[in-house]
Amino acid sequence: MRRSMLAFSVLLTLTVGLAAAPTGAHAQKPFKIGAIVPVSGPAAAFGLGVQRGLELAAEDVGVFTVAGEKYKVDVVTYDTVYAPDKTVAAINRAVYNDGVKYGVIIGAGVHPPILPIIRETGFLDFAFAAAGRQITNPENPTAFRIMASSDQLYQTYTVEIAQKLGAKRIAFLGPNDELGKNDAKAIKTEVDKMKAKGVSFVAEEYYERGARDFGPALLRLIAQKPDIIDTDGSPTGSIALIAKQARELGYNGHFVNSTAVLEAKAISDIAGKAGDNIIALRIWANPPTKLYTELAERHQKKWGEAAPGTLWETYGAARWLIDTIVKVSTFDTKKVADALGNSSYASHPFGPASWGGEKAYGIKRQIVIPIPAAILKNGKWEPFDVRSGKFE
Amino acid sequence: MEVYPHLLAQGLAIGVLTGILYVLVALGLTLIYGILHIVNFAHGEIYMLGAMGAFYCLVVFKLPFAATLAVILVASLLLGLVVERLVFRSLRGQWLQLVVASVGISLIIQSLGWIAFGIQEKNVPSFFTGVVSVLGVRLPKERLLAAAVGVVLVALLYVLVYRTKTGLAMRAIEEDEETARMLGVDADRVAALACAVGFVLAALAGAFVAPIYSLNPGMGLEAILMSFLIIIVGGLGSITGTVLAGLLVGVLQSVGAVLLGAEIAYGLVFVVMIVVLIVRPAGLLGRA
Amino acid sequence: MKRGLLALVVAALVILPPFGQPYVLHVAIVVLVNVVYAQALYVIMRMGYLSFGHAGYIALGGYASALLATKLAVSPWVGFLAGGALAAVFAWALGAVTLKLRGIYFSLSVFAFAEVVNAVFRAFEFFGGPAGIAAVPRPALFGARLNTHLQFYYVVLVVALVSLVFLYRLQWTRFGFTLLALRTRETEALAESLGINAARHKTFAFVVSCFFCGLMGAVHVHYLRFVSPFVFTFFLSTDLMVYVMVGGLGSYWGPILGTVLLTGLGEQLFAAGYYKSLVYAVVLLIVILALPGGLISLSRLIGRGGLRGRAAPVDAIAAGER
Amino acid sequence: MLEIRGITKQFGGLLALKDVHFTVAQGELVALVGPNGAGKSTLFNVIAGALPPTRGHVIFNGRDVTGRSSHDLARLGVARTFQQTTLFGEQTALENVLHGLQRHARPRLVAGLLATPAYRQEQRDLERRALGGLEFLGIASYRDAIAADLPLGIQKLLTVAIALATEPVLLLLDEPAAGLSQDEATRMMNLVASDIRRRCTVVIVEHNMRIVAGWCDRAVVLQFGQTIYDGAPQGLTRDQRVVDAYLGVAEL
Repeated sequence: MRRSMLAFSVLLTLTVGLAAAPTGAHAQKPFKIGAIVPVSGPAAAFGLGVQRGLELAAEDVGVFTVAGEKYKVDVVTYDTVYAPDKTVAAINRAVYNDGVKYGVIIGAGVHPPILPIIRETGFLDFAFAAAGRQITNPENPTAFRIMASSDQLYQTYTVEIAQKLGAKRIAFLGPNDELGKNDAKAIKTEVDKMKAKGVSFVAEEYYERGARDFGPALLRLIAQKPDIIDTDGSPTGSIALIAKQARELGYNGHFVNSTAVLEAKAISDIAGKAGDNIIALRIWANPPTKLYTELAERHQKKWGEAAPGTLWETYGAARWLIDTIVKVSTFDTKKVADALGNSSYASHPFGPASWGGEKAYGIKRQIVIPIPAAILKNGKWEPFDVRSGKFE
Repeated sequence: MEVYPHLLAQGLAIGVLTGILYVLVALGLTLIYGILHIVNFAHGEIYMLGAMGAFYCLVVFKLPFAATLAVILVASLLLGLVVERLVFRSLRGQWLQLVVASVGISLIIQSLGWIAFGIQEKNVPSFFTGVVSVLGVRLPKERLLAAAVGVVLVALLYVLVYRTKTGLAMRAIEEDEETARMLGVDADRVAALACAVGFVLAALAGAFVAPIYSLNPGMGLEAILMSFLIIIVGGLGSITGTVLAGLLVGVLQSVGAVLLGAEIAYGLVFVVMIVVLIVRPAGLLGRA
Repeated sequence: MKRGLLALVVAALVILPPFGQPYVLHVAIVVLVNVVYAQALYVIMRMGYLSFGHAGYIALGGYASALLATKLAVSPWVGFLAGGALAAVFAWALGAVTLKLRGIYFSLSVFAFAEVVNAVFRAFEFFGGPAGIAAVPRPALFGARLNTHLQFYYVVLVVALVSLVFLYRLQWTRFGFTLLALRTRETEALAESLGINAARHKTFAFVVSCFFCGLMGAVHVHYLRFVSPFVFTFFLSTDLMVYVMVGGLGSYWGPILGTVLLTGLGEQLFAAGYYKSLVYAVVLLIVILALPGGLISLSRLIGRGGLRGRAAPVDAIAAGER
Repeated sequence: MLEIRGITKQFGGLLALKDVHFTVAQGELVALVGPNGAGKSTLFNVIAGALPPTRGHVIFNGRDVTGRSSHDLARLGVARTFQQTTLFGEQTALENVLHGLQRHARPRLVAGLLATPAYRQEQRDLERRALGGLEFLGIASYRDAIAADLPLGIQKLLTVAIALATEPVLLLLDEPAAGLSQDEATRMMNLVASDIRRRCTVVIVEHNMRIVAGWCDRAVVLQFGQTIYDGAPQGLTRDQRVVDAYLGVAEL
């Protein structure tokens, strides 16, 4: 009989796996929103910001009724560790196992493998991911970008910053992945517009994501004597090291970080004074609305640390979504998506919000919210400019 | 893009400094492989623990520099003895199990690191800030300090391995453990010591490199991948080989970047690795 | 008796799925894919060789099929075999050089190969660069693209069963038996003195191992409908080693048991990110230190006796060369 | 049958073998004799193909096989045992001998994969022949024991059984009696001198004079890599150079 033990255990495991039971229900019916984000590993800060933004939105919404039924928001987190195959596993589990039809997904790099699943299942994806047309286009009607896209940021700010600083030579240093290659094209098109005014694109280098020594890449770059180095969406750790090592190599111009969410204190810890003159887009030096400050304080009280930069845009998008669902009184993602795309929302933490991108992407799925810029001076953000962020 | 001599000199200087850092990081790995014939996958994580130790001692507990070093030294020594006693010794001779066990240890330390670390990038304040400029070539002081420490540690290691009785015993059990045992060498004690010294080297490397590169629990993986690269090129178990390979990779990467751009230079390093493997499978100075 | 129960398991794998939800099918697909990877790796681990870079061969298979499908509109059915073939060709070319090395030198040389493969795919736009290749089509059968989980599950099941049966049969051939003679430098010299061409046997074993990795890598990519340099990473190589070691080297069933349990376990701990690898590692250490033969040795299934029902003894099989 | 013509082997500076000449006729039982480090095992490895010579030729059955790999030589009928009694330690005695039989069975991989009746029949034959090999050495009762667990005496017999399984024409035994008790050595040598000799020509490496004199037709003595005696074993004790080599030159 002992021979059967192994075959039996294999059979048992597979059967248990095959018939996993769905989860139980609460008093009100749960309206599940997924946070398909990295909550461990290097990009954990981004993921936790999204998770907590959804939780704060759930608290503020409380109970809401759709088609006569009472619902309460239930935030479900899936850790993708920022890896493509893990994200596919997460979306499969969310959509098919847990019945989740709405969610925030972080990362331009992890979107390609899951967009087919989003198209097939109609999953309403709030993409917290830069890049551009690859995600928001007519083939993916239920994919929205809830942060400024790369094209939007570069169109809004590249010319503006160059003029304000009187910069003539612009260089690019980005991560060696889809984000970096895509944003390099975006900045080059913008810089070309200023050719007449003598502004030129002088150098382009890429670094391995998570690299620590930027000496090799910076050497060539700094030899071109740039006035501005655009560091694309380099995360806090990377931009701090880039600034420090660039100053060590004698560069004292400005840095522009477009799509990333930067933490001032961490940068000044790592780079000290070398961190000054980093211009970060999408960072508010002064809170734009009362709601923005309130959320920051609630986060500090509840989790005991400063709020990661992804908190506010997630909160705003979630509140806007639930308002729309209540208005159209259905959970059908196609209907909600159409209604959402044509609606606007006044109480987004960044200010009045609407959707754009009809001309650029062929569909109104790109959030249009005021885009701030801040400049780092001795460890604190100072206001640099605020643009409306309009985007056709 | 024309390349003028100043830039090449700067590239070379950065390359040498970075190369010494690579040597400092890979040193512990080479020693443990050389003496115990174990490829310690957890080497990167001990390096990370050294950096985390430096952070918690200096920043959180505000210990003076000397005390921090002492804490890191003792902690890594003990950890080395414990790991050797509990894991490595019971698997002596079972090469396959040893390697996979060290993968297990590395996973445990790394995941505990991420769970305890929280989400904020942390950094160890460096003792030497600023830059020294020599003939127009700018050398960051903290890297010079780390390089100096690297040179000192390499020298100490040479003295230990080639000038002391324990070193002789270490080389004996490297050559042929049974014969060494028969000649009265307490192989277990020497193996434990070698493992402990390997751990100390990794932890010190972490402590001195942390100020330069900031730290997070994932830094161990980068360190182990680079160290693998270097011991493949330099030759397993050969300290001289590691020093040569570390400098070669450092210079190749930065001078290569000046001439060809960082991306291609990064690829170049791998091409060198493959060529060395085919021409001299045991690395420049290793023994197959 | 054993045949009967085996048939029962296979029958369950064939009949049950239509009743399972899509997510469960996803889990089953991931488990089956990893089982074949682990079983392919086992072919050389049984021979005393450890590879830190098998993910490189899996990536080769995946990219080959993805490129053929997206650039030349070659049907995935051909792509699967092309994936396996390409991995096998590289294994044959590289095997000739690296298999002369033993122990850690071989493992590191395969590691180096995997890193180069990854770097090349990332560097050149033709291979999709860092963004990778998206919109990799599913295979079509009788004109219909197999897009649902259930349909593709059966593709994975068929390929997996064919691979596992082949690898099982291979182990009981004289070739499979001879591989056991090449475990250490000394036994290899003895085998050579008995007329066994060790190099040819080892290279062929390596080619078989990489063929099935490439084949299943291609199937995996068509399931994900995407491949990038960040899918088949160094972590996959180490995970596979862990599955085989936890399962046990002593028997054909070891890697299957290790993979099913750990991948299944991994799915349950899903939202736990780094807690998952913590649990993996703790289970691994306990098994290696307390149960050298791996979980399979618990089942005492492998009896001793003639060549037929025989496998290598469970204990010191892995006392490989330094 | 076997001719060693001017074999020299150099390891870097060390001259292990210097211009060695001797021949072995069909059916002879020759002992290769010499103090430790005289180059006996090195010469064995050269003959068996494990080690290419620096200079000189190995002629086997009239064919120059210098530098051929050991598995080629095995196919030509040269079998050997190892000084360290190398065995497939993790497998049973029967399986050890089966490895020896590999040479005869065609791989027929496809048939193996399909486990065709003919293939299975061939396997059963191989197993029977392997069992026969064990019986020939009188160790059939150990067929299912793990090789590494066997006592040294039995292991020695097993190594001979493995080598014989390849049905060699020339059998090179590296110190078959080393480490054995008095009567075990006698039993081994009786076996070698009687049954095994009938099946193939045997060359053994031995430094125990009593064994050389007792069973061998001829002795070739090596010292510092050179042949200093080649003739009947009885003449060994009377040859001055051999005595000096063994007992060391008596200092005045």
